[in-house]
Amino acid sequence: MSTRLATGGRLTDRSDRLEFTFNGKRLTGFAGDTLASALLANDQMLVGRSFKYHRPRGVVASGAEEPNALVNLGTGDRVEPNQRATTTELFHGLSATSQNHWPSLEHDIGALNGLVAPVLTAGFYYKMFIHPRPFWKHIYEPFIRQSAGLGRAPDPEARDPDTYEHVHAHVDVLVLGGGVAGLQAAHAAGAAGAQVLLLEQSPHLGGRAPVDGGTIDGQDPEAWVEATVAALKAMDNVDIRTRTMGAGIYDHGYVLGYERLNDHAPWLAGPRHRLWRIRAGQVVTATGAIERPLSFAGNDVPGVMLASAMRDYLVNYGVAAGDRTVVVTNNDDAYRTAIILKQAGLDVPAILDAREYGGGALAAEARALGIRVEQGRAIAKVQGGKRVTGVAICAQAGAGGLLEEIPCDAVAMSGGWSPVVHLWSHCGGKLLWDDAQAMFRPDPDRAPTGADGAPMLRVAGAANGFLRLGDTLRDAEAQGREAAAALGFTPGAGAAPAAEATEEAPLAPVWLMPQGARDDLRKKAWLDYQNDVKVSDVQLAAQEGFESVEHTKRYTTLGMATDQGKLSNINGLATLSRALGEEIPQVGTTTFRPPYTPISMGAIAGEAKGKLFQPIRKTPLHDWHEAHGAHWEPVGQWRRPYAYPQPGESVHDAVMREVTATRTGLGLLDASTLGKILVKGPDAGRFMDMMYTNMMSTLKPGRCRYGLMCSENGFLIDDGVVARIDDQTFLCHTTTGGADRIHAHMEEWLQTEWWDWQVYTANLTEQYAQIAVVGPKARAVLDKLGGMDLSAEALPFMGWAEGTLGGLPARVFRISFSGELSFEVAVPAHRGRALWERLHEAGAEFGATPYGTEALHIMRAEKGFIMIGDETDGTVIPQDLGLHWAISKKKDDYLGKRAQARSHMTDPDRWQLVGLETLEGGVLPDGAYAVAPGRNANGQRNTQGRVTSSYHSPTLGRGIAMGLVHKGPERMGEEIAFAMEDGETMMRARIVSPVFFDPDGEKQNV
Amino acid sequence: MKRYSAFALVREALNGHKGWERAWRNAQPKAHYDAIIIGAGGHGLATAYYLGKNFGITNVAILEKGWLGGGNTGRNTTIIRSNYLQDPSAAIYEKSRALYETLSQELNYNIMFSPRGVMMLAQTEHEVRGYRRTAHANALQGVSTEFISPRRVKELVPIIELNGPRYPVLGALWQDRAGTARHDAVAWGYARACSDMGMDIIQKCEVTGITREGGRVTGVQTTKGDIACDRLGIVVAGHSGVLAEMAGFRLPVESVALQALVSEPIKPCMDVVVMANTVHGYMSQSDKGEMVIGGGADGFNNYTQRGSFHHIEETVRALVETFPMISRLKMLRQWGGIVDMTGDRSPILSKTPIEGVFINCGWGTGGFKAIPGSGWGFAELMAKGTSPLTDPFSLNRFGEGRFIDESVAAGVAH
Amino acid sequence: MSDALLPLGGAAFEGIVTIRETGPQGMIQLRGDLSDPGLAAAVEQASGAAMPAPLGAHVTGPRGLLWMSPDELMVLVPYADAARTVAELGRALGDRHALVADVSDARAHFTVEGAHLRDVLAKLTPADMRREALAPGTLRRTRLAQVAAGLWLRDPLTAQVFCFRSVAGYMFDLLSAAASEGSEVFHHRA
Amino acid sequence: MLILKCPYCGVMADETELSPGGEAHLTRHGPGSDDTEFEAYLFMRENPRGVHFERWRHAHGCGKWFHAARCTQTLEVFGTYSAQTTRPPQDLLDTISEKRPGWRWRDLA
Repeated sequence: MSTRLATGGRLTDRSDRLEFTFNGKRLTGFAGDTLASALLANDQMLVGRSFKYHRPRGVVASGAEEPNALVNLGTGDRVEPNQRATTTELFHGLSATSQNHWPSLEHDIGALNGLVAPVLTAGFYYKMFIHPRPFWKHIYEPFIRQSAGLGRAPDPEARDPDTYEHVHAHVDVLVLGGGVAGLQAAHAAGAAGAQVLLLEQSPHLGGRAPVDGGTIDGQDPEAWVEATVAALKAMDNVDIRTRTMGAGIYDHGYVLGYERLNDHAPWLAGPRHRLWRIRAGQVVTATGAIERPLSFAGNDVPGVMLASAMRDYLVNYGVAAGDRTVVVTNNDDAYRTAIILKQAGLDVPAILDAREYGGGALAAEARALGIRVEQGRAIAKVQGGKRVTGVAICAQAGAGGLLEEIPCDAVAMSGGWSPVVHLWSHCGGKLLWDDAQAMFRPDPDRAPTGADGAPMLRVAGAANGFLRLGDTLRDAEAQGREAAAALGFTPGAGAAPAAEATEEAPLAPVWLMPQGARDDLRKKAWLDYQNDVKVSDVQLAAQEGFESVEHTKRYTTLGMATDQGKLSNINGLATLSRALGEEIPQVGTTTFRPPYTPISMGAIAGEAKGKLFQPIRKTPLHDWHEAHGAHWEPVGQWRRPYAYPQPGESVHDAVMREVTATRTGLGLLDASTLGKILVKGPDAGRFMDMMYTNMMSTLKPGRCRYGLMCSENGFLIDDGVVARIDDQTFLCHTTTGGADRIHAHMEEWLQTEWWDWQVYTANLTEQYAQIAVVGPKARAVLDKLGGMDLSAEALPFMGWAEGTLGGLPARVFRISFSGELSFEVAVPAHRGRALWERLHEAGAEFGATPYGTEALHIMRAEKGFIMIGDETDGTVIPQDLGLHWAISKKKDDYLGKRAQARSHMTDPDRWQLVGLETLEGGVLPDGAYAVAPGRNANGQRNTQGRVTSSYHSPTLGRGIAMGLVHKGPERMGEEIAFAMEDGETMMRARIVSPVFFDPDGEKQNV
Repeated sequence: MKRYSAFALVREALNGHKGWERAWRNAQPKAHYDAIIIGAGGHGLATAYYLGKNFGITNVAILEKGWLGGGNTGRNTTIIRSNYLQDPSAAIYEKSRALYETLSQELNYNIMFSPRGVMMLAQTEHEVRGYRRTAHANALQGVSTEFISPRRVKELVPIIELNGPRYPVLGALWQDRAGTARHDAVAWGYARACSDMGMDIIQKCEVTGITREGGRVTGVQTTKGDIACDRLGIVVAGHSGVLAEMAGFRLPVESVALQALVSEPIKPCMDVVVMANTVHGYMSQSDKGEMVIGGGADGFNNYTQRGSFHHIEETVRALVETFPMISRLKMLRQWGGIVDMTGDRSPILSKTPIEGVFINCGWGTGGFKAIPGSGWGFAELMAKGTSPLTDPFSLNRFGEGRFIDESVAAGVAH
Repeated sequence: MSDALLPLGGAAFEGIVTIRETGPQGMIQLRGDLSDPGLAAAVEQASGAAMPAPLGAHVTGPRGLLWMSPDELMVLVPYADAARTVAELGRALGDRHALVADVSDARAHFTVEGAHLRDVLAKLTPADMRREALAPGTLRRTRLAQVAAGLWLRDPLTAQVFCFRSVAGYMFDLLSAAASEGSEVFHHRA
Repeated sequence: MLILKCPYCGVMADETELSPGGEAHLTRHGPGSDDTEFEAYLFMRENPRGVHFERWRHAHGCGKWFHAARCTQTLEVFGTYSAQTTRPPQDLLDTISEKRPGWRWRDLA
């Protein structure tokens, strides 16, 4: 059984006992434990179930590579699925549950899948569930979906109470990984004067060295780490962050860091996670290496563990995975585990070394301790179900013939080491195959390059294929210096510390154990523990022609689990290459994608949730609208009042009331969102003539003109009233959505096409509050405020004037989008609220009524005025809308003119704007299409027009609509049929003039 | 070809699965083919399949630079829907959706078409109007779709937040016969069927040149030698511009990176596909339990298959706001693909200035859902020189100003 | 009747730094040929500050000059003097090709004060917030989260931030969130 | 995540402070141009896998448009330059020739 030993545990504090629960069971651990070490200390070998066969799963690793020990962490709003127990720091009150089983972890019905495993081979689902067709949706898929997934989904109404944030950092040298290599590289770069940021994913610096032994500069590695960290912290130009993982490397030196601030102490104030967005001049990844499992039958039984992990649990946490541990290996490193176990007083019945030639000095040391060492031996099969009970031994050379059975309760395996090359690969770094060490390592000649085309990334230490302590430190020093040098810093005289580690005999690649394992053994030899991919599955994929490693991965789901194949990729690749009879480098490797380990969605979203999700733009009158019950409509990032329903009044009724009040008395509209762009310069007139389809250069100062803007592709993009301020100055009003877009559009043409023209523009939209004073009483109320002569003579229709209105500096435009007598008054933004309130006071006797966007839309529709976004949709040209009067014939050029000459644009068959009135007075559905006889070549009903705007007009007491109809203007009076959403029911409407109300404009010319 | 079935599986299980044949032959190029398709992605393989099935043209080679299905077919978010606004789009996407319904049986390969329904949220008045217009158009195009209420949205998607502080859900355009499929399986299924018809799928074979005589194509040069052909179909998505240059003509396309991501797998919590275009994000849950999320496209030309991270950020932000419960889920993997964008964001299926050369490209972000319909129409175009499905998507529309613009309706994203 | 001179009425937040809405600030947008000595003289006269080099911010109290782009300056004057200064500038520039506009009401202003200000701003902007990249006297136009903003340092412990008036509320909430208790980063040095 | 130097204000701008503007050095064809010219101007694009010339705007910054020469395969940036030119500066072209011998882009090489 796995237990906590009486002593030991360099990371745990035995004076600080922590309580936690697993599947409701109350357990205890120590401060410094991970959830995994604490579970093992409580003999919780079984921690989860695999994805496909629901096989019992135990802890196999001690770090980020763990594929098995995944738990649901937390409760209620804080439920987090698929959390790795091996990287979860224990805290008081932690609550975890295991995943993917029913009814319980010990007794899981899903395990029945194991019985039919022979059928459920790689890609079985592509070959069945085909007939009968309806079954996939109604029976097969629902069944498969039920068995899908690992972690529990949070409650649908769960609302994450924690906060998240981002931070940007710019550094010279970024070091990823805080093991001895990372520390040495950081020291080298720091000493050279570079600004250095070092990120370490775990809470501890020093990595494996303190566990693996040897000496650095004559001292114990742990002592050296302490001293080096102290030296780094003393450097003003070095910043070290623990619990922060290098998550991904992107182009141009952009690196994502994932900092977990209080996962280990949820009671702390402040954000839970912080996403670092780092721009680094040079990046050094010192991410170490990951030990590989060996592929033998039953290598997935709880109790079978990576040799290095078993060492970690013993040294770091004082936890033994078992009392009797058999060690199986193809290299010397695993002997360290055997030696440490033995020294801790635990039983090591045997070390099975697959190498005929056996091990080196470490093997001798093991023998000296009285451990039985067998060479050229392998595990034929592990005995036991939910935990190891023993191993059957065979010769590595054979097919698995039984030699002996050894009872044991744990197996420590080592298949050699794979450098962590993920980050190197994220941004295009290529790998080379190192035959001697049987590993992929970064190819320095094909490094990821930065903005300048030079390498931006280098790798140090074990991650670079240097597994021996001394080599690691020498490489790290060199990489750190080169990184600094690449940025123009001059490395000092410092040198790598001397390190001593026991000499090791070479490793022998072992991709299957035993070498010629029988069919029944290969079917039990796991490659991917979480997704249940076995040696036999990869061999089947090869047999069926899935020869690309990407094909095999996708066909078998190898390496697609939450660990992304950290343990299985190389073994799987080797298995595939042997099945194909090709060398590993020829078969290639898969590309690694960010992130290195999963990062929370919350962290990616950062601060942008709730009210900070997106900015809301507010006019100076926003608070007034809010206080007066505005029903809001988002328009771009603005909020505009749609209407102001009164208590007990429906939104629709409010809109009707607002229209009537405006047409009969006085309406007030907040028009502040309309764009106001100043265009000034000697060439302003010429420029305006290019921007607008109209002739603007002839506009007289003091006058206004309605103008249209088209894209170079001919389509109508914006409209509005232009006021000529003086000879050289125009003020362009744009639509609410248009202000920034149109200003950018103007600047683009000035900067990139007509840069020799003397024109400046300025976007003054937010400088002013603008209020539309509309209705028969508009002039009366403004006269009451006093200060300006706004009589028809002094300020005729389409004129503007500047002055003081009720003591406020104002610019008054006499323009109308409603057909009523109407003035738009602009005052400095901070005076807007004052003007608005004075208008309401003075207008009370005229029934002053604030109106919203919907009343605005209805009134403009009653007058047949088009609305950008309603009558236009990006495919409509002014000519479609009967706006020829606004398109200058005299000008030989304007943006869009050439485009409008193309065959399809001049086609007489284009749909054109008309008014539509239903025969019974009802309201046509917005967006409805008018049907035409017959069907097209694809069997679709032919159409001859569509509704672009449709409203009930309170003024006329019936439905009115505008639409685009085939040759519409030539078909006045004709009736056409519009299809309802069912495509069958029809609503007939008559084609009429789009101007439904006051066709002669008498109301606005008073 | 050995047929796939549950029975076959059991039979094979009993003899250790020794009997399974290769899904497709490992072919070497012949000297001449009636038709060559460049690009063994979904569109290319489907084109070859329907050339054989509908027009009896089976002396066909499909050339693939890398491994088949390794481009955008294997990198997308597998959404299948057909409720497009414009007639030509609705026609080809609905043809495609209909073919998907029976594709597993047709190919005897389970491509796992799952008509779970696709929902496009309307979160502004503008979107409501846009989707209502689409619903009206679809009714006349024979595309079944409907505009549904917020209540119905919540019934279908319990994890959604209807009253987000920024954009409340005002309704949605809902197509219940839309859904998803297993992307790799689509390529593998067509490949297996093509190979079975005697067509040659030649992987790791890069086209390096296109030979012409008097304005007519005569063959291609490849890393596996020269191959002659009468007709040539270029179906290479993001790399269309490069191939077009070899053939000697230009295209109105630009290649950009498009990204996607998946979460770690969790137990089923969302059975439909939801697209939220106002906030730029869409999400579904795969049969494996991963939340599959589509990100945005870069605004600059890019062939790296790596996009810019801020698109991932924008998308995740939008989805955490729309589905707050995903906040504590984790992003497992992100990746990018190269898509080619045209001037009107609609595809090009067309003859080219070079006689005998046909181009199928410009699917932008919407290619996967179109695979069967695109293959069907493009095969007809290559065989007969015209097809009602593809004719509106010809190259000359840009010169004439006859665009097929889907961004017209609110549903911009594919 | 209310006359809201400041969009947020002078809101303030105390966290790991202090956020305070400031102003009103007279702001005059000037576009023209910055290399023209006559123009330089005019703006120096109007602002009492020397013509800044690119990315320069020459500000003392309410007066100063911000270099906004190769052909644009922001002239800072006391709010009450803005209208008069616009007129004076207009006269001084004579018939030069230039654009002068009073934009004093178009923006909102905030100070971010405290030792953590670089870290707090770095949470929101991709711009380099290191001492050597943003010293007092330098203006950086960038974005803070999702909106455009300009920022410069009055002194090592005081940053001045401005953005458009309509997003004043968003900016204040944003800065406050970035300054929330327990969110110290300890990366940038003051 | 690109980072480009704005040639106008000198700032090293993050991609999120910039807005992309598509292919550079297009010649505007207005009224009088023939259909092919006009179509090419509006729609035909180089879209090379390699050296490319493109437009950017320092949107969250000084607001100026500028040009960049960039490799679409490695994202290497050869240089940025003024928007007020119809042709990249010669020294930039020389730099590119050094780094990418035999490159071509429209009539440039």
